Amino acid sequence: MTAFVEFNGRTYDTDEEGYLANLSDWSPEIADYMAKLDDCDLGDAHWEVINFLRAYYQKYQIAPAVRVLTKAIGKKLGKDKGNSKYLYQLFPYGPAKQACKYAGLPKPTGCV
Amino acid sequence: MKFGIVINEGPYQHQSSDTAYHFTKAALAAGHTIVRVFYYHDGVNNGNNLATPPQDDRDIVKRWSALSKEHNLDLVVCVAAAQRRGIVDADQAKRSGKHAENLADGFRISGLGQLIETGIEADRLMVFGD
Amino acid sequence: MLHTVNKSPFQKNSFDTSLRLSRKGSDILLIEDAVYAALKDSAIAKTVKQAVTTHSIYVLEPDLMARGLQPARLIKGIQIVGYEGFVELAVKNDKVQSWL
Amino acid sequence: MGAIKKFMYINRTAPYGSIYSLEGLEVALIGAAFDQDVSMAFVDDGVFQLKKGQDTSKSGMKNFSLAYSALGDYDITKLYVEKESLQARGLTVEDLMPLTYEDQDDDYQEKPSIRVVDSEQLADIIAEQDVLLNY
Repeated sequence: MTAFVEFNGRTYDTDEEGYLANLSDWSPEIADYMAKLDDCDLGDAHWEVINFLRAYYQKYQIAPAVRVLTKAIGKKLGKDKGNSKYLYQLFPYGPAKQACKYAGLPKPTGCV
Repeated sequence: MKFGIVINEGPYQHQSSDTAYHFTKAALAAGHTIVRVFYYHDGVNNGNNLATPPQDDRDIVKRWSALSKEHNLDLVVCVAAAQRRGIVDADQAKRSGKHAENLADGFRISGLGQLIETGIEADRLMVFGD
Repeated sequence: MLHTVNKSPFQKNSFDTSLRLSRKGSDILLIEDAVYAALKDSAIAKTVKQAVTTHSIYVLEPDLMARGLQPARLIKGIQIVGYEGFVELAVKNDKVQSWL
Repeated sequence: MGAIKKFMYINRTAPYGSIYSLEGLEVALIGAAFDQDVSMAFVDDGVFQLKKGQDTSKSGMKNFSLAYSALGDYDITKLYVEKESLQARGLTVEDLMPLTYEDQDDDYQEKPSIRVVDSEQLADIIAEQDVLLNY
């Protein structure tokens, strides 16, 4: 590993794009801190998505594709939130990449 | 007719890369088009230019590169499979902080979506593997 | 429809599965180690002889030669093709399934 | 991108012993984004992929069997399991994970994705496909 994040006196290995190398290092605090490094303040709306992603990953061992995410968010949190526009407003670098990073999920391999 | 070729095994370990190569050559000779050759699973090792087979054996990696040059073939290595197995182009090496790149001439790394697109575009999809 | 098989029938069940999951009248091409399925007098020759009556069975010549199998040793009715013939079979049939 | 094609992923390998089933599932999940007519077949040792109760905690591998339950979210709702392959391995459909999908055309009713078919039925389904990928 060639990169790391220093937080609360501890060093966390990451890859070049800032994804945690060890998923077990994740905590809400490190998520907040990683977001701050990207000039992003995580509010309740962000956390709804992050918590959803973590629960999805826990259950299925995969990060959902964006259209699966939007559909599922719409079903769980309401139709007004179940669209990619809403998700891109929260995560301007792309919900798959950015939200997965703060949620401590593996980096999407960018297969499509 | 448009063929898509999928290769799921690495060179030397299994004959499937050889069979795919001879099929591809025969299809080109018969005037057909090759939409793409897609390398998946251990097939991504067909794009490893660090391979150095002995002089009295065929050079499978070079053979694909040469065929690609001659016929302008699109040789695509799956990114997810390549990352697992350490097949890396210059861009990937930079982004993942690796010291080396080893993708052979004529190959490019791209997503699995290219496999699905090959299936959509080709009249026949030929799968070679183990 | 063209079915290709590349495993020796003495090692894996791919040839059996290709027969089970193909419609009668389909083409089956034996390549790589599957060419051993074409041998007469083998333990599975009865199955293959039966298959020749329901399917068109082909075998890839370069793979036969590489393995030292002479045409005289093959079950009657199995047709020998080269890579050109392989391509023609793939063109003639509208889809291809590889039983690996 | 033209007409919708029928894609079928034919799974004939058991999980864990090789990577084929895991990387095959990755293709299916990615392929779902292309809006083609997708189905999966589980034949020979491929039926073991759907065995319920897989636990990789002591083998150190990733338990990707959980991801099959997400296939419904990806609109992959036709999972054909060959009856003869199940029987040959001493399994019944009760040994398999209960995979379901929500039918959008039927008020999001939850319906089973697994369809047990015999060899002859599966041969007919295979013959109707356009693109066949094997794992």
